[in-house]
Amino acid sequence: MIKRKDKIIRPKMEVEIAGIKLRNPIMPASGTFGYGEEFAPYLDLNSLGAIVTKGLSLNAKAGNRTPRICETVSGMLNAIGLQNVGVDVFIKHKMPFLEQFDTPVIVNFFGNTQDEYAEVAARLDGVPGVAALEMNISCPNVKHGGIVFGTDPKAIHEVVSQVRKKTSKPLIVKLTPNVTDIQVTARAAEEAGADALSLINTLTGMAVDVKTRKPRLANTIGGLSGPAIRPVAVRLVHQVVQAVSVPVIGMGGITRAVDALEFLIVGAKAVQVGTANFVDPTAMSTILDELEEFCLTEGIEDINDIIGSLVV
Amino acid sequence: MIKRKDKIIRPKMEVEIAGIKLRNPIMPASGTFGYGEEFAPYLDLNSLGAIVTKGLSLNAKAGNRTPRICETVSGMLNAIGLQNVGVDVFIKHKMPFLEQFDTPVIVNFFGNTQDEYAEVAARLDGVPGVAALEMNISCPNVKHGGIVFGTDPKAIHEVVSQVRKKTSKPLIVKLTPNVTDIQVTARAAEEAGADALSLINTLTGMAVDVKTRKPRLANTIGGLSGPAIRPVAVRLVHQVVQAVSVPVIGMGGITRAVDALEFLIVGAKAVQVGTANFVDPTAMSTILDELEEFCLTEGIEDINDIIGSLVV
Amino acid sequence: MKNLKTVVLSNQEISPGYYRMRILAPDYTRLAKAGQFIMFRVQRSLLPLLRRPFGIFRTGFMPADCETMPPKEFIEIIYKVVGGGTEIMRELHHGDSVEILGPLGNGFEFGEPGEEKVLVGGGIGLVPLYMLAEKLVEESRVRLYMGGRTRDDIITVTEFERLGVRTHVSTEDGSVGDTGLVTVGLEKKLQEGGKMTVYACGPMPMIEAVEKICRRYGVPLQVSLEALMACGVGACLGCVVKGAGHSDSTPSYLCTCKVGPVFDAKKLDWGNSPEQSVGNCGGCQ
Amino acid sequence: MKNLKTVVLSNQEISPGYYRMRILAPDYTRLAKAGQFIMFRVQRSLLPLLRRPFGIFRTGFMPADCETMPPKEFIEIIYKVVGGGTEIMRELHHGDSVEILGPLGNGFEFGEPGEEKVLVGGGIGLVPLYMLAEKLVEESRVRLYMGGRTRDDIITVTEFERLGVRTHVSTEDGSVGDTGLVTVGLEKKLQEGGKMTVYACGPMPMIEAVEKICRRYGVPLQVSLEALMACGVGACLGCVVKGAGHSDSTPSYLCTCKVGPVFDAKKLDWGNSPEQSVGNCGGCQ
Ligand SMILES: Cc1cc2nc3c(=O)[nH]c(=O)nc-3n(C[C@H](O)[C@H](O)[C@H](O)COP(=O)(O)OP(=O)(O)OC[C@H]3O[C@@H](n4cnc5c(N)ncnc54)[C@H](O)[C@@H]3O)c2cc1C
Ligand SMILES: Cc1cc2nc3c(=O)[nH]c(=O)nc-3n(C[C@H](O)[C@H](O)[C@H](O)COP(=O)(O)OP(=O)(O)OC[C@H]3O[C@@H](n4cnc5c(N)ncnc54)[C@H](O)[C@@H]3O)c2cc1C
Ligand SMILES: Cc1cc2nc3c(=O)[nH]c(=O)nc-3n(C[C@H](O)[C@H](O)[C@H](O)COP(=O)(O)O)c2cc1C
Ligand SMILES: Cc1cc2nc3c(=O)[nH]c(=O)nc-3n(C[C@H](O)[C@H](O)[C@H](O)COP(=O)(O)O)c2cc1C
Ligand code: FES
Ligand code: FES
Repeated sequence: MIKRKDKIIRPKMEVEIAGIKLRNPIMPASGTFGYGEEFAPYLDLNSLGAIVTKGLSLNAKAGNRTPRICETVSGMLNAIGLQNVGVDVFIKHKMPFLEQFDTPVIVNFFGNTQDEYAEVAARLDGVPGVAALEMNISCPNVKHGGIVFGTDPKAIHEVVSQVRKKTSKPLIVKLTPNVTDIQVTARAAEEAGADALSLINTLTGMAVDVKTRKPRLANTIGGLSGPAIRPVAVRLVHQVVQAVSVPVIGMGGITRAVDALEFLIVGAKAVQVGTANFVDPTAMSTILDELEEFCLTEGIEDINDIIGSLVV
Repeated sequence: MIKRKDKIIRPKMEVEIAGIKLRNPIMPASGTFGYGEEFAPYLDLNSLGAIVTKGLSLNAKAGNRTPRICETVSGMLNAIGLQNVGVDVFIKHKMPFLEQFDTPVIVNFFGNTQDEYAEVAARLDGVPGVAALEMNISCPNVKHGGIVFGTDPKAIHEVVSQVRKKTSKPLIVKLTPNVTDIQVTARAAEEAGADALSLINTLTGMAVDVKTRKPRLANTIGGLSGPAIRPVAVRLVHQVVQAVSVPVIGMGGITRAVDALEFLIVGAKAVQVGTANFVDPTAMSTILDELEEFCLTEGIEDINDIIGSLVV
Repeated sequence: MKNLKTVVLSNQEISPGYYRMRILAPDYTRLAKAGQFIMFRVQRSLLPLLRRPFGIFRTGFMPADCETMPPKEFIEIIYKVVGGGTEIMRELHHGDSVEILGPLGNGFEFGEPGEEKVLVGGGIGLVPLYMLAEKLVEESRVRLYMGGRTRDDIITVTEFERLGVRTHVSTEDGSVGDTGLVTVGLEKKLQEGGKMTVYACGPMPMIEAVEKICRRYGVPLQVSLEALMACGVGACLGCVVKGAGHSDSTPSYLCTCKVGPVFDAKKLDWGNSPEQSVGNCGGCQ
Repeated sequence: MKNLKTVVLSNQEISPGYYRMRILAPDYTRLAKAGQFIMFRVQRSLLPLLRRPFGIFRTGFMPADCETMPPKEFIEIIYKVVGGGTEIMRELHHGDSVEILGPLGNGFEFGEPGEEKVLVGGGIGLVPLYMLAEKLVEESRVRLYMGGRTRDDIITVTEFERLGVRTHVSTEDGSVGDTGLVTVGLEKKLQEGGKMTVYACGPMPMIEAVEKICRRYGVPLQVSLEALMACGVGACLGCVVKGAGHSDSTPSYLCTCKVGPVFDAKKLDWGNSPEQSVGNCGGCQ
């Protein structure tokens, strides 16, 4: 127990994932934090556990037609279509900004084919300042023969193995929630060499404008994120933690420290904050304050004591 | 166009599902409307399209330990554990009440084994006043060798075929959303003889009390329902409508007529209202009023003109 | 039993964290029985989604705004701010729209006339006992043992006294009344003997202690329980408690909203510790 | 650019369905440029989840409540009630807490001093033009063509007149000003010739019509666009519009929140009908 009467001992917040030391378990979710610079006016990037950048492809990608977003009950749908500047422009023009900070940079990426995945990973491999790669196999917009990459354990095993060969950086594989049994896909990624897993990506969803009778997204179908999906995300993280031995990064609908704690308690080593950054660009700094406050009140000296502490 | 200056012509609301004529497309979702009698003080049961009763098993079932429910952001989790009076008590003590009304009664049921499914269906087959059976193959609480019945196309085909043999009543198969490809499970049910499909049952979810570090449900995992899940439900109904030729009943997070309309527009022939009945026992009557109002304002003479009218 | 779209008449903090809300409620003086509750819709929003259950503290009439009109019927609830829903409720003002479903559930049995009646309330658990006391004082001597953590948790006791109820207050920190648990006074009373019925509402540990004492002295007990509720009308089956004789092989679950919230203690299973997380009734927060 | 936790100073209906809200906003008189916007957090709830974007109508100072204090800086927004968020906003009162992120986006270019400036506003699209007019009248003659469906949609025109702006009003139903579309007057003006710059904000069909006319007469045009926005800071990429030269093979998407909301018309793609559903700016509801 921390003696509150004596001088206040600040709880230890450091966590380690696949060999990367994070000063705390809070980081943004890919695609909700741009390339970091968009949030610099609002947030001290040196206060975060890590920075996770928008998903990169081999070449620049224009993304989908609009409308691309739509609000839903306590959530939002998006079908951005993975618009990004491409891996080379990122390395040349976006990394220098990020290297100013003393915070690990996790670079999210994807490909339309296995070779493209491997090529992007290869190009990022040598880049100094890139702490880890997060491989998005789960975006509902990336189709492969009509099926999402990350729903098929065989496809996962192949593409992750191929990427694994191309990079010596820690490799985080980001899983899709839109599967019957996430333990199967999680194990496929682990066996193929993932150093860590992150989840969840968005749930596939759709909304209709009842006046025009058109889908609210030009793409008809999109990804649901935000507080609405949190119970599904917590359940999936719980299941994955039980199925694998690599560390797990949890996310889905986190807006407050209590939300982050649900994921840590079921066993996530760190969490990502997504949609909440849109609602409030200072969200992560509030979450960090609340998390410290929670540890102080509950007498928790080290955040690692919370991780996986679920009582069943 | 309806001439509003002349006398107001009330829009036609009748729909037909698997040979059953419904006076309108609004009915409760199983497990949220008890055996009907609980809502009689609040709602005219003769105003509904149909009445759908709590899931029945062969023998009475006590259900799970408590806590069984927990509120989430714009939704709720439940792990009731299918507590019910059993098929025989239902027939003897609950049907007489329901037969007073001029509204088709759809009886939801399940089994722990294939034989049990078949036996419950058989017992309901001869019962006058039962308009159709809704077969719940999707409850996350019903495990079969550790796996949910309704996630495996083969298991679906077998159990639906077996039930099909035991009943001459229209058979509605209720699908689980917790699958990688709902078109596959939908087709399995159709091929095995389902006259209609209904979806979605609840999404599997979980919540944690961060102070006690215990799951909020005694059962750890439960089913997420309510407005939060609607985008996922609309997407799944959209996909199923495209995959099968039998009629589809849509549900998931409906609280207002505009919500119901999303499902009808993507092609559901009728909809079920679940969690909203808890929030407001008069919810369905408000939805019916709003639906008529919508048709009048939009100049829709027949609700069937809305069904499947999605513009893509 | 109906869903009433109505308005708040007043909403005031009566003790730190405790609020008393008066709601316009036609027919409730006639319909509401002691021990019943309402499901309160905080606002026409989907967040919070579910209604919140609150015991009916009392019903009454107040003068209409204009003399030629009949007096207005109201109910009062008293609530403790414990979470999201009650946080929003505290902000409600005179004239704000709300919806209440009720009166719901089964109320108290009044026992034999003449015998002494002993009420035991813990914190906010006092709420359903007031209408009971109003009724019981007509034919019986009534005594109230009221407990709380601190003086802040001791609410509306003077109103019980005005009914002629003999009150005994105790707090855990001794800030008012006796120091200690409410059950100490109760046990002394029961030791004295005599025919009586006990009525208890409060945090689960208090109710369990009361039950043990009453069983020991063979005194009939009615308890008012809390449970997590989604519907309040017996449809969701979320609010069950274990009935007497419950076991894993012959389970018996009773709906708190329908069979309860008031139960004859003999009808419940006291063997195992209670499963249902019973909200935050009283000082147990 | 910062997230400001602040309070509402006033919030009044200025025409049926249109509200003007004054918000305490330190530094905004210095920071805010004509054409910029804020992201408004309706309430600290998760429903509605996303902030709502609103143009800054004007900034200013008002006397503090007490004489020894410096005057208070404020911004004003004018909004039309169109859905869930604005429905909640209309209920806000003096003193209520709100959060605003801003000032965001790029504002108007002021063009060459001396040449005539022609503003075209449709309904609520008038909002960002007021601060522009304040600036332009310093060095140029300014004319405003203001259109709406009915007289209810013609807002704050007298305030433009007080700045010395020559105003021309038209409504579709003729309830005030000329009958017909706002573009009729604009086209006449452009026919007269002379060096000028046009600035337009309003429903997309109006903006497209204005663009066609300006292109025909070779007059430079700046437009302020609306788009569905999640973040307002260039992170979500939800708010894009097609840039000039956009094609399926060489797509060009520009963020309305970062590159815009004000665009030089030449930088945009006018070939296809605009894809983005542009909310409910003005009479297009
Ligand atoms: C029959 C009955 C009568 C009640 N009478 C009163 C009363 O007179 N005065 C009073 O202050 N409280 C009463 N309660 C408890 C009251 O319902 C809860 O305190 C209230 O719902 C909390 O809402 P919240 O949104 O503020 O808290 P939440 O943020 O939802 O939760 C805070 C805590 O309250 C509990 N809680 C939440 N929802 C419920 C629910 N539906 N039922 C029970 N507990 C819940 C949770 O377990 C949690 O620990 C009664 C409960 C029942 C079942
Ligand atoms: C840069 C910019 C400046 C704006 N300035 C003003 C202004 O000064 N005054 C004014 O009244 N309105 C302005 N708008 C439009 C305003 O943001 C929307 O009317 C408002 O967000 C609607 O919120 P709601 O919750 O009431 O409606 P909702 O229920 O969310 O939706 C109603 C309609 O509003 C549109 N809408 C919803 N969210 C947004 C959004 N984030 N951005 C754009 N449209 C949306 C939807 O397409 C829908 O048709 C501006 C929009 C932008 C992008
Ligand atoms: C607008 C938007 C864009 C996103 N882009 C990406 C992306 O490029 N790569 C990726 O792996 N995930 C992407 N995601 C998914 C998020 O990283 C995250 O997994 C998801 O939103 C759930 O978290 P949340 O509920 O906190 O938002 C995106 C999400 C949103 C809302
Ligand atoms: C408390 C509760 C009990 C339920 N019981 C059943 C059931 O017995 N059988 C069944 O098929 N579905 C059951 N369901 C699922 C609902 O019928 C419905 O599919 C689901 O709640 C989604 O709809 P909603 O979001 O409108 O609630 C239950 C749902 C809830 C919330
Ligand atoms: S609260 Fe729903 S059954 Fe009691
Ligand atoms: S609103 Fe998010 S990028 Fe413009």
